[in-house]
Amino acid sequence: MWLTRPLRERSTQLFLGVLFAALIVVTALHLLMPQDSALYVSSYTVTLLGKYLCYALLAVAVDLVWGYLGILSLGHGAFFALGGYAMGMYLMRQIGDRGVYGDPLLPDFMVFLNWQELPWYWLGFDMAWFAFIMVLLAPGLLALVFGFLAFRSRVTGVYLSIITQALTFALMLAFFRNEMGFGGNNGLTDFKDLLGFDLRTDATRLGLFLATGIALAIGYVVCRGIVTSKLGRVSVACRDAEARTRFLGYRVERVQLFVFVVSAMLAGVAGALYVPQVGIINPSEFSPLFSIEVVVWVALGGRATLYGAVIGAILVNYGKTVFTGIMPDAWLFALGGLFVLVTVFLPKGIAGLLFTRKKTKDEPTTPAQEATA
Amino acid sequence: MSIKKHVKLGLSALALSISFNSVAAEDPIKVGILHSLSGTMAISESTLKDTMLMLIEKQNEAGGVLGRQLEPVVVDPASNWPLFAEKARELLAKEEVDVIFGNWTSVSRKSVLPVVEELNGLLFYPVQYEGEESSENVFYTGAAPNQQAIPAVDYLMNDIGVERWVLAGTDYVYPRTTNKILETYLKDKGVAADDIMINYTPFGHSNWQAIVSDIKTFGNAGKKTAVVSTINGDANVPFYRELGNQGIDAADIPVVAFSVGEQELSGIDTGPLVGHLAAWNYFMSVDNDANYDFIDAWVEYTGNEEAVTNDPMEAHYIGFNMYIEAVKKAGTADVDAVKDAIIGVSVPNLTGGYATMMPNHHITKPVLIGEIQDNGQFSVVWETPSTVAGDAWSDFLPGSKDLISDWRKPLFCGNFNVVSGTCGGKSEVAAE
Amino acid sequence: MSILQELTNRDQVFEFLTPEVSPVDVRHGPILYLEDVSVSFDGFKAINNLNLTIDDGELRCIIGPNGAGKTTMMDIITGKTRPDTGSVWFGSRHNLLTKSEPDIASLGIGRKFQKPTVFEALTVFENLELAMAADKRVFPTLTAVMKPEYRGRIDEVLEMIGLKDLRSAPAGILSHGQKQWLEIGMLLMQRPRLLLVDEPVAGMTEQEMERTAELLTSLAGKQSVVVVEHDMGFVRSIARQVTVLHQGSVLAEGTMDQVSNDPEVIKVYLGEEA
Amino acid sequence: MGIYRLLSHLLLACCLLWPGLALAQVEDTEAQQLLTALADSSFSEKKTVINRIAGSGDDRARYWLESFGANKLGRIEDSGQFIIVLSNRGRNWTVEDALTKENLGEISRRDIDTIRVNNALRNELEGILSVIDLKSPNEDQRLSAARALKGSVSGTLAERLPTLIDEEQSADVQAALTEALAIYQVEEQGDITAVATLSGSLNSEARAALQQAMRSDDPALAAAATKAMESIEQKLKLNRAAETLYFGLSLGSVLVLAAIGLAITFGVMGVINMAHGELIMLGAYTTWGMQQLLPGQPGLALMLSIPAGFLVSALAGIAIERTVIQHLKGRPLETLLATFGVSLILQQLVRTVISPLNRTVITPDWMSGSVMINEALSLTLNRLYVIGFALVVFAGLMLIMRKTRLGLDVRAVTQNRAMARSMGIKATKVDILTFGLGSGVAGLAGVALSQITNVGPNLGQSYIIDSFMVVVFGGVGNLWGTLLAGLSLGTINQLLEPWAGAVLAKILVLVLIILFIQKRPRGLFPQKGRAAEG
Repeated sequence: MWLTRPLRERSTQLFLGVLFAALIVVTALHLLMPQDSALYVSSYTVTLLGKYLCYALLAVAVDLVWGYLGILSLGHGAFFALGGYAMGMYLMRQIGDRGVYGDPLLPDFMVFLNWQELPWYWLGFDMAWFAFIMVLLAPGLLALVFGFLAFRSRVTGVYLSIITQALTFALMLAFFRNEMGFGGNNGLTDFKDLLGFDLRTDATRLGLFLATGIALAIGYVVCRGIVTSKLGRVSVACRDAEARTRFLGYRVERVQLFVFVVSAMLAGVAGALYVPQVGIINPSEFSPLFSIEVVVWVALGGRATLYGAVIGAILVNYGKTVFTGIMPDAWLFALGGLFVLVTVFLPKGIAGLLFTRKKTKDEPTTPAQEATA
Repeated sequence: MSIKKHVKLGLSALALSISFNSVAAEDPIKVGILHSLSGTMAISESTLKDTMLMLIEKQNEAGGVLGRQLEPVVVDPASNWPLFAEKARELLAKEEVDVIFGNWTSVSRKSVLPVVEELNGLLFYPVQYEGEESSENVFYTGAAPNQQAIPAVDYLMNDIGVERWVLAGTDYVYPRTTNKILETYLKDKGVAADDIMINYTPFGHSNWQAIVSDIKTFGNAGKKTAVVSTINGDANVPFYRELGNQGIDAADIPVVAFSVGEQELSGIDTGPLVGHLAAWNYFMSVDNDANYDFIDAWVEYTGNEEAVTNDPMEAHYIGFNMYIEAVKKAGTADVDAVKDAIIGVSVPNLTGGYATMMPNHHITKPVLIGEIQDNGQFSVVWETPSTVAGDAWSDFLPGSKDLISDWRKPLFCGNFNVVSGTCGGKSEVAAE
Repeated sequence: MSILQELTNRDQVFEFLTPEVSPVDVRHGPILYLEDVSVSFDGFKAINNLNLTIDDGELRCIIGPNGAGKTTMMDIITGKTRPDTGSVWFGSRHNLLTKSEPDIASLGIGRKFQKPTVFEALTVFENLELAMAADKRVFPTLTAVMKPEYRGRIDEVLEMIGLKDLRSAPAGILSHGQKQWLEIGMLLMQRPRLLLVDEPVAGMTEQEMERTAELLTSLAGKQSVVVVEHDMGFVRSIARQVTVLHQGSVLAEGTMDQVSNDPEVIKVYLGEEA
Repeated sequence: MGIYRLLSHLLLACCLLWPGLALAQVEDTEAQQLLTALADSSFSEKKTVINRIAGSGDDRARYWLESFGANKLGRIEDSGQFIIVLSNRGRNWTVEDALTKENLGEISRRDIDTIRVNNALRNELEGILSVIDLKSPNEDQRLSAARALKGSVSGTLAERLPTLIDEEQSADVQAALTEALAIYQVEEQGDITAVATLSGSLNSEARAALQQAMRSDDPALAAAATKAMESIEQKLKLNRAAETLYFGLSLGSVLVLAAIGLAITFGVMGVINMAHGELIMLGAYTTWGMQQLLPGQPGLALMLSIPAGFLVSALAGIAIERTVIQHLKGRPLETLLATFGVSLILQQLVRTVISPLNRTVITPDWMSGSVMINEALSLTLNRLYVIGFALVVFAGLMLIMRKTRLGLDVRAVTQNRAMARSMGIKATKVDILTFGLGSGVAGLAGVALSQITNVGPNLGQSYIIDSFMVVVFGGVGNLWGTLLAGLSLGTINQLLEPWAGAVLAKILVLVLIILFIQKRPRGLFPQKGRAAEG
């Protein structure tokens, strides 16, 4: 079975091993260590790590399409944010009449902009199962429609990148509008509880952190399963020689569509887990800048390796946390420099440095082929 | 000159209170500063960080408070809203600060709010905002709508005789709410619906041609027309440029802005704007010694002759002094003690009056209307006879007209519904 | 939304192989015929009512000076280019003009490009695996598993194209000639009824050429082969029927000798060759 | 209209007194009194004082009133000496004596009480000054004064206007005065004969007057007014349409300027230069810098910054090409990332080196304001210049591409890099020059934008996405495509805005582009040749 194949694979076993080890260690240190001990992991740190893991999952999703399909999506933030909003809407509905106005149905921002009744697209989000389905469906459908149009008319390479950017930009503008009924710039916030667990308790935080870890594990295995399957090789074929693949009888656009949709859904899940941990979702997650940044995490980690994406995401964001603390001005220089150096001098990323001999077959091929996009 | 007297009083009071303090050196009081130093908001917020650092420095020179020094803890939320929550948590949980001064945008405040409440911190929020909020842990030293928008409209209506209104704003919660309030208010005052034009634009909107020409047409209906602008930051420059070029000068259609202060003007060629209005609770040009001293101190601190002061800076000045007073009153920096002590504390503001912390955690402020001058300053043309108390819940919004906020025992509720006599929302959760 | 349909009809998924020989009806007549086909790229007529018939199992060489429209013809047959007028039939059942490249490929028309294109990031073995005749829809491909008999077939072909010991090397490192071979190998894996081979021996050594010749001739009979080639020597060595294209239409047709004696041909073509 | 009445009586008074006072030498004590009165009186009282000053016939009256209006008239707190503020920047102001005009040097702000003025008073002043101006020998001054009078004519002035009109030589001034009078008559006296004069007038005050008349209870008058209004509305419709078109074009021309540099670099080299926006920003900052170097001559500075901006951005662009892009030949997606990094760096550089705050770029007088086609339609000058500038730049580029050797090489490289190289064209050199050219043009765009929008670190970001949309929409590497795309997108946006609102309009345009790319993946004018091959 394609999903179990990766589990027999050394690299995947290694990755899962490290991941779960980390999860367990953090949990142990958080629960068992006394507050004042140096080894104690505060719930603040736990949430922080949880956030990193969300980013990591998003990065894996991006790597799946960029690394193996050659589609550089500058709009994955959109899928991430959609997943986030789906979760956010559920959390808003959970507040119920505990909002400041005590309105049983309407979220606060609707009350003071005196909306009369709940917009239709908010219906159903009071039910967890519905919300969680939407977490997958909303980004999935967007990816399906967008991808269907784009791939059918063979929009690829640079053009695709640019219109994915346009897509997320348009969505950002749209969600900024208060008429949209998603809270405009203030977004959705002040969440109370998730599935009955109070979001303010450390236990819930730990739970979310673990859930994210597991989600990352599953996401990784799914992606790995795809890329190690024959379909994965077909994707690489599409990436490197689209026309040839067609003449072999493969429907390139469908392969692209399938992988793109899967990736979008993973991004959605990442977003959904992100929101309850950071406690807010607002349109700035749609900003093209964010989406591009994600791509750089992948580039830094090493594209077409999946675990590289994870490494990149965690490294960059850790750097961000540290730098913005000690030298805020330097941060953008650092990030910008990273973009340049990685792309120019480190095309295979960190993973490329670590495991050069491994999985040569996944590496991007000669630039020439990508250029003809 | 009763104002002068007030100031003298206030200053002497301040001096007095500062002068005696026990010399026993304990560990310092940690003051968290939560302002973006990078990203889009850095423009506005970094100056507030410096203001705080200056105030703390001065306070320490004066011997700190209760014999304890103040220690600033600066973090950078980088104009990223989730990061605001994260950094707030860091300040409270890791750094264990006694108080936080910070935030500018509503969204950042909203994202910090749950954290501050959960970890029972203190937050002083220095920017004018949309109201509709009152938290046990937050002190709003900026203007609520009734301390800026409503008086400004009154001025236009009564002194300028405006009959036709354009409410133009950037599309986010502050303008939305303010305009909702103003709309209701104007209608209550008998303004016909078709004498009100409401327009929203995205952040950083730069192409104002069509909108300005609409305003022009709207203003040509034979009634005196004014624009009430809640347009945010960057969008203002092209907006005023377009006004100037399309020949709308303050004499025909005055624009009164709530988000354009000295700092914003420093980036605009003010020539064509002379005479347009802004409503604030403080202007750098206010002719008052306390203000001049503050300006001198600021210029000295920044080492920049051109450095300007603005309303949020005054808000921090007031907030900071209130905190100091409250700590003295409580005799400790313990959060709950300070929370109780600070209500009723009043300190001199920079416009020659006093600011008092009300039970709803908003403060009393004078409202000034200023006209833009060619030197990037405002000249005050009108001010409220007395200070106005901030109103957390607007009387002009259906959702909140019955709500009041009073953080004193026994009521101790941020949104008490006077009709149903219940305390809704948050505190109910707290009760659970 | 076709992907949704695939999501639904799971019953197809495990039925792995498509029939070895695609259902091409050749009971009455040729396997491929082009009729009055014309196509022009902004003004320039690349193909000018071209008529061409290939019989089942035939080995046909197509020669012609540059710009005669050889490659364009192949593009039309494989669905890459749509002609302005004319009709193209595969057998007497399939109207190729209504089909997409993948459809045409899965009908059993294999094509080798002028410039050898193989998947350089994949190993030789994987290249062949992808080419292998199979259910090539998304989900079957996702769940595909490598069975011994496929291994067998791939080895067969590896043998044939002499890349056995390079099976697990990335195709990127192959020499030009080897790539040509690999690509031909991929054609064989497809089990096509009709092979379109564009300049197979470009950049090959003498020996390689001979082996290619053998290979192609051996294929003829079981499958129909259309070879486009510049190298006259090579053409002579394999050709039974030769078609000369000139300015997008057939100039002459017949055995190599007939053609090479045709005054027209000599004028426009051999003239510059000799 | 009360204040006008009041004003009018005083005016009458002063006009009667005029000759006598003009002869009599006014004692400065009187001036002192007048100004003291002005300083100490409340806003409402100030009105009367102003008129007294105007009436005083003192030849300094105009000077005082003007500085008062400009908030420059002040008094030294302790000495009570009246002063005119010459420069009011910083904490110490340079002032001169209001009466003797002797320069008093710098005085601390603390010691100066400026005499407060407000819009109402400014209105008043305008009225008074324009009446004074009506007597000025300079025709233009009279004309502007007459125009200013529209809607602010007062009873007595109305009585004197007919004579003034007869005395007036210039037809324009006469016309303006007549209309001003008519407006007064309709507004105040409901004079039906005057309605005829106003019909067809596009002046807003005239419309206001008519609308008021339409509401009047005299049916005849109302009917006449309504009729007059209809004719006006017709004209207005046309003007509005023209205006919208103009807006569209000007927005379009901005887009073209921003995008055309990109069209070159993208088209020729297949390079996605995400730092393009920052190159625009550099151009804008160059303008600011120039104005800092040449204080007081914004116009000249602007002119000079056209070449300067081009150079700065071009050099920056070449630097980027040499240091980053050349290492990424043929990897467009990587260049996209790398150049994005560059853009971040450039932004932060500006923030740290110059300032995170926006910079003030002054619009020279000959570029501010607008040309009046008629009283309802006037084209804003700065945008008019930008449109012209955009077209000039476009024409220039066309020339370079069509007529110069560089252009030839560029087109060759665009079509087929390898072939071009084999024909002895130094592709690298062409790359450098092309990239320099493209970046330079971005710089020019920056210079233009500095006259329209913020000059700040985020300037570039706000244009980069739009620029890409334009290029992709127009078809990569095709200048005509870019021009057409830019203008049409601008126009579409402006057409949508009235009914969709600014935000929605932008969104709709983006969606439209996305869909369009589905239909025509290569844009309006697909490019032939290597660079376009998929």
